[in-house]
Amino acid sequence: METSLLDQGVTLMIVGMGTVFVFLAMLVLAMLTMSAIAIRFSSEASGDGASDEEVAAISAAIAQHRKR
Amino acid sequence: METSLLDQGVTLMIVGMGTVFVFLAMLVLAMLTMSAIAIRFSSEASGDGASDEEVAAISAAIAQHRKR
Amino acid sequence: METSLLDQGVTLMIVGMGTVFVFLAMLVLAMLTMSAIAIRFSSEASGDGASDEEVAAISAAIAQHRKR
Amino acid sequence: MEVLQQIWTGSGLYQITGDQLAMLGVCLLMLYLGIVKKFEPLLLVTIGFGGLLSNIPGVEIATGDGLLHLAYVMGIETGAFPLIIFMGVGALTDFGPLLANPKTLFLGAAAQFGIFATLLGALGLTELGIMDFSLREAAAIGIIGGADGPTAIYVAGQLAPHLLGAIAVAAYSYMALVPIIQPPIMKLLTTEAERRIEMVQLREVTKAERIIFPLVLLLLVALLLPSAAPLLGMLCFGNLMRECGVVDRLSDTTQNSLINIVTIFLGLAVGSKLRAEQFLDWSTLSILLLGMVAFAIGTASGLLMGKLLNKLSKTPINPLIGAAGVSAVPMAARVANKVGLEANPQNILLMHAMGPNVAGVIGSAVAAGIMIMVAS
Amino acid sequence: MEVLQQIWTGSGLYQITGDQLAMLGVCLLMLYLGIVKKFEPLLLVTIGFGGLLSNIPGVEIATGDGLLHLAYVMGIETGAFPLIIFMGVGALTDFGPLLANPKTLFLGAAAQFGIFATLLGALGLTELGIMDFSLREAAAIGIIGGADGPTAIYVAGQLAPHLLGAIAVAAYSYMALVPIIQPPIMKLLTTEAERRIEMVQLREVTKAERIIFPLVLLLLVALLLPSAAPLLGMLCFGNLMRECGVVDRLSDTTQNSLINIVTIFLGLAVGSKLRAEQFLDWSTLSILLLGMVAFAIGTASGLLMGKLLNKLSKTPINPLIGAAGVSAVPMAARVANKVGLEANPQNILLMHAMGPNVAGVIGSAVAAGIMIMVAS
Amino acid sequence: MEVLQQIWTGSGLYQITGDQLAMLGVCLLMLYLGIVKKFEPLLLVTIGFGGLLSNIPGVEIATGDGLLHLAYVMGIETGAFPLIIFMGVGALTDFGPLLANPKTLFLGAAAQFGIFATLLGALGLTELGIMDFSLREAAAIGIIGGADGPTAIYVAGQLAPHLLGAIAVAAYSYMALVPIIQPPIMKLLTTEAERRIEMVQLREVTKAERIIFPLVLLLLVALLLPSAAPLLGMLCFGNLMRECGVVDRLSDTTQNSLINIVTIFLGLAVGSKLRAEQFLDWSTLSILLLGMVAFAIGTASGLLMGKLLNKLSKTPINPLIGAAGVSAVPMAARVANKVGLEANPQNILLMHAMGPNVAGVIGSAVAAGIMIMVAS
Ligand code: NA
Ligand code: NA
Ligand code: NA
Repeated sequence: METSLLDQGVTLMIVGMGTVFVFLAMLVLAMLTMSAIAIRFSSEASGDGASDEEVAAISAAIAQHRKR
Repeated sequence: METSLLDQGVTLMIVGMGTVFVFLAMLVLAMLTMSAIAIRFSSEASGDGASDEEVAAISAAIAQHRKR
Repeated sequence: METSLLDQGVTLMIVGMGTVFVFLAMLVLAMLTMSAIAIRFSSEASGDGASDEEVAAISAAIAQHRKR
Repeated sequence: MEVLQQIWTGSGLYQITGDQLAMLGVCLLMLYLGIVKKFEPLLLVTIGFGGLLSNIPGVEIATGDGLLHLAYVMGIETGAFPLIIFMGVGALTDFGPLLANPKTLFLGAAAQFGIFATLLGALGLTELGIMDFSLREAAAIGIIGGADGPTAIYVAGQLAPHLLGAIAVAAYSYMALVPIIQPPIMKLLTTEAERRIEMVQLREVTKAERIIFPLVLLLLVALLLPSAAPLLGMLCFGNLMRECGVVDRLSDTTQNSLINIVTIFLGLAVGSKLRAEQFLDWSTLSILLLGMVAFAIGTASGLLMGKLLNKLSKTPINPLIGAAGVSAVPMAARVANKVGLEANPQNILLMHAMGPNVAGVIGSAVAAGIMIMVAS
Repeated sequence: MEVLQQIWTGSGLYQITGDQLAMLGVCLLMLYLGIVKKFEPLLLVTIGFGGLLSNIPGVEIATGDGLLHLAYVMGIETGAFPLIIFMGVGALTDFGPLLANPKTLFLGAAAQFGIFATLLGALGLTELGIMDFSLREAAAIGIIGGADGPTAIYVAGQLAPHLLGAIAVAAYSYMALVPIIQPPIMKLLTTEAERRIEMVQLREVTKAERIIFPLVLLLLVALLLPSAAPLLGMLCFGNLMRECGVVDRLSDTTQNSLINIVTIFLGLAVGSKLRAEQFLDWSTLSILLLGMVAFAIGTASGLLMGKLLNKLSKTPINPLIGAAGVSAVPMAARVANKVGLEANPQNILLMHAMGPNVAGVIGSAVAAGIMIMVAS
Repeated sequence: MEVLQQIWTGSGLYQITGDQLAMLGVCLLMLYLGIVKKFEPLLLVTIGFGGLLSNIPGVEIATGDGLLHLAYVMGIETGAFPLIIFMGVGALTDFGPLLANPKTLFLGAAAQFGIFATLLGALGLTELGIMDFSLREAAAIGIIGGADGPTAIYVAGQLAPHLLGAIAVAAYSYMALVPIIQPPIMKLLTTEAERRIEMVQLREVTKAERIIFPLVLLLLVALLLPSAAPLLGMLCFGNLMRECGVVDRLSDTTQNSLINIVTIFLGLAVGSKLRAEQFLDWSTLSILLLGMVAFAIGTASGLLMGKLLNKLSKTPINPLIGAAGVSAVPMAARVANKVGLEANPQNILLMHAMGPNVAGVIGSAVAAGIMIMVAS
């Protein structure tokens, strides 16, 4: 049986919105993981036992440095 | 009868210079009309009953502003 | 008789290095000649009987001027 | 005199049609909106002028070997211009607010509902016998709801080149009209209390995160949805040049000379599709109507997702920033900020709205990838 | 050794012809004029160097797949380069002096007589059996009298591509020689009293007039002479970007990077037409002679129209500014100013001469439109 | 659901091959070297990212009508991109140190021995049956020893386009590794006393010499080796624009916008040759090995010529500057300076090393000309 054009459209809508959400959800996951690693790595690189304040200070310093 | 190349040239010269003059003459007319409207419009926009001096002052101010 | 690929390579190496050296040697000659003429010309242009010191001073001045 | 005859029959006065006159009027209106009203001037001025040139009768400029047609063939048919613009957008975009608050990506996802709803609308008009759009055409029309110019031009160039003029004009016009279209919908769907919500300050984002982000995004595209790779790949490339800090001269040129040069020729090339015989058509009218619907639905679904996220999230989220998920960077974010300020003069939402705003760019590129894969 | 043989037969010393040596000399002369004498350096340096490259024997650079030939095919044959340059000229041109004193347009009209007189001269040489020019070729030669580089290259590329090298060289050479060619004619045709005439200060021009002017010009072209629409359309587009004030980043790029990049490749591409086998020809010599005549007649007719206008006008008009009607922007206006200062040290004609100067650009583009319509 | 099936079979996860994954790793490594280690970032970042895009499965971007493939066809196959880069290099290069001390040209000549030794090495591997390189391929591989990116890309594009990816990656990688490859060889082949040698200050060079030099070089090329004319001609053109002082606006654009735009697309286009099916091959591995050998031999022969020249010359010559004769501008000159400083903290060799450094660019372009003439 031929599917009507409208049926194709409905399918595309459901699949499309689904894909958009799945893709962006995985991007959220990837970003959270990546940020966690990046921040951990930055803090380790900046010496042993960097406290949270130090991390924040470094982040701020980097951000400051970026404002060229 | 075939027209000679030179005759074609003479025709092209007359028609060509004619067109150039007609075109630029119409451009002169169009510019004068356009300027009159633009200046009138500027002066009206700047308040009721703008005098000639006001128009001149506004023109000068706009020109001044243009020199960024 | 077919020349082997390696023989072709050896020939290309000898001819190639030869050409590179001949070309750059001629460029050295051309540059020395050109510089001699250019400096002579500059010194003549700057007045009759320019001494070596004057040439040097002019060269320096030109170089200075180039540092815009 | 034959020559005079030739000049007369060659003149515009002799050849011009009513349709062409109408199109000259439409293009002058676009220039007026761009120059006087400052609506998306970079595009409305170039497209409008390209449209003027294309509707001059009897001259080969938007057809054959004419400059505008060459720009169209070389830049739009190949997809090169929108992709280069996307590279420039990447070089101009700061993904920092998104990195600081990744869950705003969901706002950018929700707002893409406008795209698919419009696709469905276009197919519905066909089902009703009012219009006659194919799936490809409907998909190209839907992408107007993405509120992103280069994405719309890229998709239309791939799926429905004969509708490109109308789609591009609709996309840029509604992007320009965002400050007029969005506020009523925002006030309708949110309560005064919601609009007053203040959000916590965004954390600082490290340089490493900024550099790695475009690579993570590209790899995700490569693994999940390769058909979105051209658009998102160029966006990521531009952004990597911006953030990596070692190719600043390339990044500067991309953000300035290169994007400007391509914008000029992209605008003229799009304008070459505004020729009266192509543009003055019922389909154009329905595209303009559907585009408006797309924007409204996208705004609404972004807002509703904002309300949901506010309920689910530990930190408060002002639903207004959901409206910025349609993209229309940076106008939609500014509108969200302005409506927020009206409700609460201490409420600076601008940076918070930039997250969903750039998420909307990614979201509509993903939607474009699906459209291109399924419809072609 | 075969390889040495191959290098020797491949060398320039083995292959070079006397004609190629002569052309290397001509091109070095062009570089000398550009660099040392500062005659139109932007074009003489690029064209001259392109000519050097094109006359190196046995290398494919100005032919086949060579870079210069590609630039010629893609940029000149299509007309793209001169049109983009015209857009840049529009973005660089201030039409204020013309808007303040529109009747100077008649000076720009009169000076185009040089174009048509030269066309007639070329046909006369043919009639006399000295040369053998077709109407198309004669028209392309005549346009040298327009004293406008991109217009000459555009018309020659359309009507007589095989003469493009000679026509471009003639056009730029005489534009460079304006300070030498014009003053004697100016002094011959005007009295000391006329040269002393001081003109009233130009009125200020509003921003609205500046923005609307390119649109008015474009619409007039569309209605009267569509064949001039590519050239004048791009000029108007560039000028609209300049004046509208909302696309400054596009205008800046057009005035700098874009026009510079295109100038480099335009120059090299024109230089690729200076190959000995094409350039060293009697037709080149007669083109150089006719081009000189064209300049002289254009200057003279501009001056005579200046005298007439001075008689007819209520406000005094110094006939010297008529000589600026040949275009050669801004050199001709500077020459008018200089000759005026010699007669009257208080007489600053520069801004007054800019009006006819830019009018000459419009005038020769109109003449080009007629040529292209009638001769093709 | 069919559509879900279509999305799944279209996804990267379904389609990707192990080879593609490996290439994604290689490209990420190039990005790492470019961004974190700052090795030739302008090229490693653009080539690396182009390589990433090219190895995304199932998307037409480095093939067919894709943007990267178009850039390859239009920019590399025609030779346009490397020639334009060479023009930019000319506009960026100061030949002053070379003009002040022309005999350093011999250092630039000697260092080209690496090119021909590597060619011989590639043919030797073929003779031994290990590899199967033709003369054209061997010549293209040899040019890696020229240590000059655009020259390598130009020659590879002409003689062995299928090896271009590997050759370009090898050339830029080793240019980046110059600070690691060269110092041990420098210390091995020179004595401490030689490295301590101080050189007399360079004389000032007049403006006239600077202007005439590119013309002298071009004429010599025209007469002796026309096949090197495209490369050296564009180098000379760029340098003439730089030095002549009358076209500064063209020179500025060439040094900035133009070279940056072309670098971006050159990098992406070269990256399009890093597709797994082309790149992952034994020939790539042997090219990387041979390239390393080429660099080492070029460095050594430059140093030995430096020692010879020091013996023959009236003024002392520090042999270290011979190593800069491989090109790799300006890195090799900096390395010579650094190694010199280690031996004698008062010894500033940088300007002296710039002479052989730019001589190396000329030398490898001459070698390229011979290769192209003989091998094609
Ligand atoms: Na969007
Ligand atoms: Na003119
Ligand atoms: Na080299």
